[in-house]
Amino acid sequence: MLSNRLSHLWVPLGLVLILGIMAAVRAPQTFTYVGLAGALLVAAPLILAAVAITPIAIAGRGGVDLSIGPLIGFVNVTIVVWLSENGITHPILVFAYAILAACAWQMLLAAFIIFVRISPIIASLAGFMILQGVNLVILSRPGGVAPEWLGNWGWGTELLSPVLYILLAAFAIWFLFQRTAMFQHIRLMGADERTAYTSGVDIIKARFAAHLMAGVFAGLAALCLTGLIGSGDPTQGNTLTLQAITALVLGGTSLAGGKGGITGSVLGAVAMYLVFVVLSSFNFGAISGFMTQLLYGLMLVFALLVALVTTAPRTRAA
Amino acid sequence: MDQPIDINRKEVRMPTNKTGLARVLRSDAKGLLIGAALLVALFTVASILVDGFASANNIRSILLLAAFLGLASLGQTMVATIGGLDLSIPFVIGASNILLAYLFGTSVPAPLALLIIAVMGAAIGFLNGVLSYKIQGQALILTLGVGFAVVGGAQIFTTLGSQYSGTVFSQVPAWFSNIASISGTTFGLQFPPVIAIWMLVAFTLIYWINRTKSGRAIYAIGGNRTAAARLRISEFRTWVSTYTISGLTAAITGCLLLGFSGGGFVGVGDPYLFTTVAAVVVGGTSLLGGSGGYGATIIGVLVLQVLTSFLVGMGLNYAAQQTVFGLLILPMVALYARSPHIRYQI
Amino acid sequence: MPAISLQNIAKSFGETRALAGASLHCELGEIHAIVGENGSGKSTLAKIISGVALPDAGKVDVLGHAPTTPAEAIAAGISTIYQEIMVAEELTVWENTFAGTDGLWRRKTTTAEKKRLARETLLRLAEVDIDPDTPVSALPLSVKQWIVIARAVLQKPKLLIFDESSAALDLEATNRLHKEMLALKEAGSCVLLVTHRIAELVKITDSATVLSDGKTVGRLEKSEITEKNLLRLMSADERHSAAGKRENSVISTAHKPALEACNVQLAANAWPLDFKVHAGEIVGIAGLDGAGQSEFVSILAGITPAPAGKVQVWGASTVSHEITSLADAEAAGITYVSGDRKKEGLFPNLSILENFGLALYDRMASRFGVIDRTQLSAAFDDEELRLSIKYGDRSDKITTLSGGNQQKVLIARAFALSPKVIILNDPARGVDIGTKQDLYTHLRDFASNGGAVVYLSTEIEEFLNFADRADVFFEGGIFASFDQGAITEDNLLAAMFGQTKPIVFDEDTGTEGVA
Amino acid sequence: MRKGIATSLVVVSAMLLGTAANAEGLDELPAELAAAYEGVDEGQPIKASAYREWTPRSEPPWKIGYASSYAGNTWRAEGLKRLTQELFPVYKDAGLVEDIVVTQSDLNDARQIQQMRQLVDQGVDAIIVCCSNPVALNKAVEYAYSKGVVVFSYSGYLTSEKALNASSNYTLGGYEIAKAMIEEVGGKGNFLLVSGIAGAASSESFDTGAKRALEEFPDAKLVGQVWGNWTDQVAQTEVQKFLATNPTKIDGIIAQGSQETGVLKAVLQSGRDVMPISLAGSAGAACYLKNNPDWISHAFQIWPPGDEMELGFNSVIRTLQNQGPKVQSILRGVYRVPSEEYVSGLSADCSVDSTEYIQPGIDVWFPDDKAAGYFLRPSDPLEWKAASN
Repeated sequence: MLSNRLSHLWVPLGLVLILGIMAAVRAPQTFTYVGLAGALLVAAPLILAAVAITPIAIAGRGGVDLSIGPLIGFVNVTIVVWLSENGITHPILVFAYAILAACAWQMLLAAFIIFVRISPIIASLAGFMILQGVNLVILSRPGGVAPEWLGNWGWGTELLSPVLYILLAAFAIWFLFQRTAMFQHIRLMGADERTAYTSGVDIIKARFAAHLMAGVFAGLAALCLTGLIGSGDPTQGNTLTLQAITALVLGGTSLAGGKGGITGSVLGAVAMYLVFVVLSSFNFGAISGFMTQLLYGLMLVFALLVALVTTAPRTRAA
Repeated sequence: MDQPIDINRKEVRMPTNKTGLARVLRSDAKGLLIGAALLVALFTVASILVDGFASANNIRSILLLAAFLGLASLGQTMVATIGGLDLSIPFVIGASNILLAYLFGTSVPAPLALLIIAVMGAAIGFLNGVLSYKIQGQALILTLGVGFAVVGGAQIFTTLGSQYSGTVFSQVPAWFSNIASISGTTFGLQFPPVIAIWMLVAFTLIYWINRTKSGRAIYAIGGNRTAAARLRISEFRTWVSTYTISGLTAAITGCLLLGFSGGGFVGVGDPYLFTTVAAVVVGGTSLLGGSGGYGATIIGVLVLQVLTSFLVGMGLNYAAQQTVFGLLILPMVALYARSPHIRYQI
Repeated sequence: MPAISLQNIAKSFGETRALAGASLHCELGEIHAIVGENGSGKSTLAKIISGVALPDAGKVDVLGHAPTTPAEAIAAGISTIYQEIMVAEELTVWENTFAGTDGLWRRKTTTAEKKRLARETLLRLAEVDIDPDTPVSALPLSVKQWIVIARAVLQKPKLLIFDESSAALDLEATNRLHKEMLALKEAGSCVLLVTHRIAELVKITDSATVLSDGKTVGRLEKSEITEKNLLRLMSADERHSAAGKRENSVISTAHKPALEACNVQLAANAWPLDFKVHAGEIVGIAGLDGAGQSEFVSILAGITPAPAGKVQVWGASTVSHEITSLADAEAAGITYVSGDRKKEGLFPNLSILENFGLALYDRMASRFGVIDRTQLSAAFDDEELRLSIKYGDRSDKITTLSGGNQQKVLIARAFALSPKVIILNDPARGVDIGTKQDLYTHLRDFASNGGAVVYLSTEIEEFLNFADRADVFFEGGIFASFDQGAITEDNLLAAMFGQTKPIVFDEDTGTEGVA
Repeated sequence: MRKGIATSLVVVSAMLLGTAANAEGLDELPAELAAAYEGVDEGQPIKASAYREWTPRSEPPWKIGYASSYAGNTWRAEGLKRLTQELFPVYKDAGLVEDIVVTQSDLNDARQIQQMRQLVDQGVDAIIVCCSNPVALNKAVEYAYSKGVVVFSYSGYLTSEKALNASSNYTLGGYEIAKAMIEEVGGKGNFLLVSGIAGAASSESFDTGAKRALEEFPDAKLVGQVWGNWTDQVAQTEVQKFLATNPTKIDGIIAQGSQETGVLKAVLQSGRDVMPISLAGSAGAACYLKNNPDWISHAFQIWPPGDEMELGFNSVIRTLQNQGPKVQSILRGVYRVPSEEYVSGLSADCSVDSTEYIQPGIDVWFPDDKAAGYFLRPSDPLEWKAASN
């Protein structure tokens, strides 16, 4: 029965394996020490963004956080404009700021969803638009300089880098979180909110907790993004929204709630990274950007349909 | 219920203790009313604060841009009414925009080219509908995936034939440009035909939605799928046909935008990704399905367009506009799309 | 100390007044029942005790608390088994069994312990051995019901509320459930039983509160709990006599049946069913939840095709038409009305008129599909007169109506189709007496004018003096068929539990349980 | 908000210019070339290049990567076309270039970084990047440098010490174009600025220059700024929106290149009298000028996409040949043309919808004798022999 709980991982795992093999053939450098270090560096923001929206998706109500990208962008530009430019560059302060800022936003979003009772997708759509604008107001164009220690993450030549430690820390946090009763509450709430409510789960706290976790990971994602680009960029975060959702869906986490975990999201994000590696290894010339779009779209549709086929019998049983 | 009901009374009416206004505020027309009030207020304020805001030229320009957004939001409204979302709209707009420009550059006669694009749009919408039918909760992602694939495919197609990628240039027929450009004239009158086309489409659609069986089926499906099935209203057919309409109107919008700009550009659809959703929501169609309508969306479109114009006039840039849009969505949704407290769902 | 003390509770949901002056009192160490017919407010009362609903007025004291959320109630020692089976289908048996038992962050018991306990408890209660890692969606309804019961029982509650929760259980299981209740009572807890199944509670309860139309109309102590007393208080006898104008019934059995099922099987290996209803006949259908009657009615109405066998109608000649789809059913003049209005009847987003009219659009639309509103309005006027629907304006949303009036609109919709056969699936669910009486009258009129009625009900009292025949389902087949004279509560109940003679609850197991 | 940018600019430039005040590299340039560096964007690095003594990691034929950020508009397509269809065959025949690998990142920095690193790992010898945020790619540039790969920025600059840049001096271009426009309409009036992509280095450089010119004319007022993304359709829509909502008279439009046709169409559609619009290479607007010779007296060459690509490519090859670029940024001045000369190459039946570019040609834009001045050991790249090293 363990296989049942992990069945949603077959699709992303298969994708990662196939793409991994293709990457190994087409771009073998990917799997060298430096190649992996670079891969880790580049993929980390997306991986963490995908991880961040996972607890919110598990918490149900079709909860997909569209604001995640601009949120990461917000933390990125504020680190550069508010902290770095004012000489606040101590790692502890920057880390604390990134995580607290992201958590604060998520709390605000959760409060809207819980108390105003509007659907998460609309709340986060409004959030997307608001933050997208706010980011451009804070920093109208890419620029600024990240704290030096953070900018140095961008070298990406050492596997044992802060980015790796952040990812490991994220996994550790998730692992510990998964062992708490709260995680169980969130799962229950996502699978059937009424059951959770009537069996005494504090669904308000559970939803806040899911968003809080999202905030922690979003903060870490923003740090990794800032490390990667070494500067502030008001628009780079925005693209992460759709990518993170894609990774989430590829990872088999259902937007219907109650199911899934970060393993799937991580695999989904890795699969997406590998797609770009494989595609970049071909010389499509002028159409390479379009090939990416095409395949990216087909992959999404395919993953959804495969998930549909593999879970269909269970749905019928219900 | 305290008094036993006199079953012999032929007609038992509840006392009408509610005023007309209170009744309207409880009904679906609430969103329409609030939206219209907002529109009037915005327009008044903008006319006072921005010189020339109420000029014929500006109003014409607002209506022109509203016509594009209005047509792009048509499908989104339909789809939202049955509880779905179509994020492929901006991509279909972009793809049809460059493909039409491409076809204009070939020997294909212009009307046939338009027909080809319209059929293609409808086919993409149909595909969206069929593929997402079984995974309605994921329609958002699925349509996004289809959209990416479509726009990627269209760009590859147009690139292979030429050196230019993403932008396609060709001579747009003058009559076609006239339809959608600001200097266009309709039967000699100083406004572009696309505004009239939009109004005509809107009128037809609203009539169709309100007065025909297939139009009402959309609301039946949006309100209660099982109950609709009992009345032999096919969920599959309704779901797929609304997505088909959405694809079709997106393609038409893409074509008209070509008339507007005179050159194919795949990015023309980009601003419509979330703006169509915003227009639908601000108008008062709940994304949960079953309520609202295109009339509401028209109000929503006009509110957004007047607001954009106003913000531009006030010197606010795109970024600030987005923020204002976002801030506008929240109270509008809070007004009419709140879900009941969980204790009432048990 | 009193376990529950409620005084003058009032509660409205929008236009519907569910409770108006309900009071209830019961002690620890007793089994108390809330009795009342459907729509009398007993479930709402249970929800107020369990913290789901908040009263508009009145005084609540449950174990010294006035819970405002289920969580508060549970913390105070109140466990509730809701009418609807509250499980998360995607999650496993153990996760569902232990839903909400842990602290906010800290687990009170290890997962291994939970799995062991879940398995053990379900083995004891349901007498089935289930892998605790099985997802609930894969289990039959009765096991899901036991999981919910196990969840409540494992909390060791001081007050346990059962809201109509034995419906999915068979007789043996019901007896086991009673044993469980008695054990709780012995342990000094209070058990609150919400039910309309009179025979079931006569034996087991110590006292009962009777509700009618949202008001407490009486309280019975153990010795007073008899069927007669209960029915008197629930004003049931008047109701049934009001409906029982059977003398003008004309059943033309000489002709072909209006609707016929031959060798229909509900599942691959189920008993083949034969069923007939004639013009002028009202056939009642009963059975415990899950006995197959709902599925059978769905097949009759053409909603789901029969897995085997066939459903047919006879035309003017001797040619039969098979019913395999809703389209067939409609062509043959068969309409269907569900009591589960929310799920399969109402369009909450649409107006009263439109809820009525949606079924008629096919007939009232021009070639281009444009609806003839004048014709529709006229049809509504007709049915409105017939059913005395109470409303503000026909363009108001249907949700502004009370449950009873909503149901009337749906019934009007069925009548407006001028059917030959009406199939009703528990249509009186949650409607007031007045509406029920109207409904019986109209159905009787309909039958008198040559219509045929198939009437599924979860309240067997509804058939008394009303149905011409009652077919009782048990385990996927028609177990017994009673003619008008033989339709008694005892007979039907016995058949529902698969017994051929009237049954007594807890005949053997109950006493053992106490010992 | 403006203040925020200003502060960030000061910080960036202070850091970057710390040692660049009297650039060693610049002093080595012939005076004629050094003039092109006048008023250069403060952010643009003009120190001595890191490639003065440098040999690539492999012998010719080389593999060149082109990490483009986007492909969806005409000038990028024009640049790509020059690279792959015109330059590549010539250099391939010369035995200098083996392959050109193109990637695109859809304006996603992370993807562009990944693609650059992958190009390095796949063994290219040089990478040309297009038009990004000036800071984001720096670490990837240094990664490339550490592997013996040179990164050249085409159209815009990167601030990394290890990056080379080759383009026009856009700040100077912006200044001259704006100045000429203001003078064209009499030194005063209301002006609209049509920029490129917010945040892209070249776009910001241009605006800096243009605003500097505006400051010199107290009666010239900047009434608005829109971003046309160097794409006619975008520029058209944005200008249309602006004109529709700003009834004030606009006396002139200062536009960055590759979008003036869109700007012109917007003005035509608005029904206003066509005011002078900066022209910088788009054949569509030039055609309008041909048909309306009184419209504007001049045009500029600031941005010929193909020639600029060739300038970059030429410099890449020279660098790979260890000719030793003297400075980090190879900048050339912009170039004003009288309108008759500008439109002389257009046929009489030209179209305003044309998407062609009027380009001066590499012989004018980056002739060998000029190019030689930027290198320590110049020689004609096509004549160069590996053995000579």
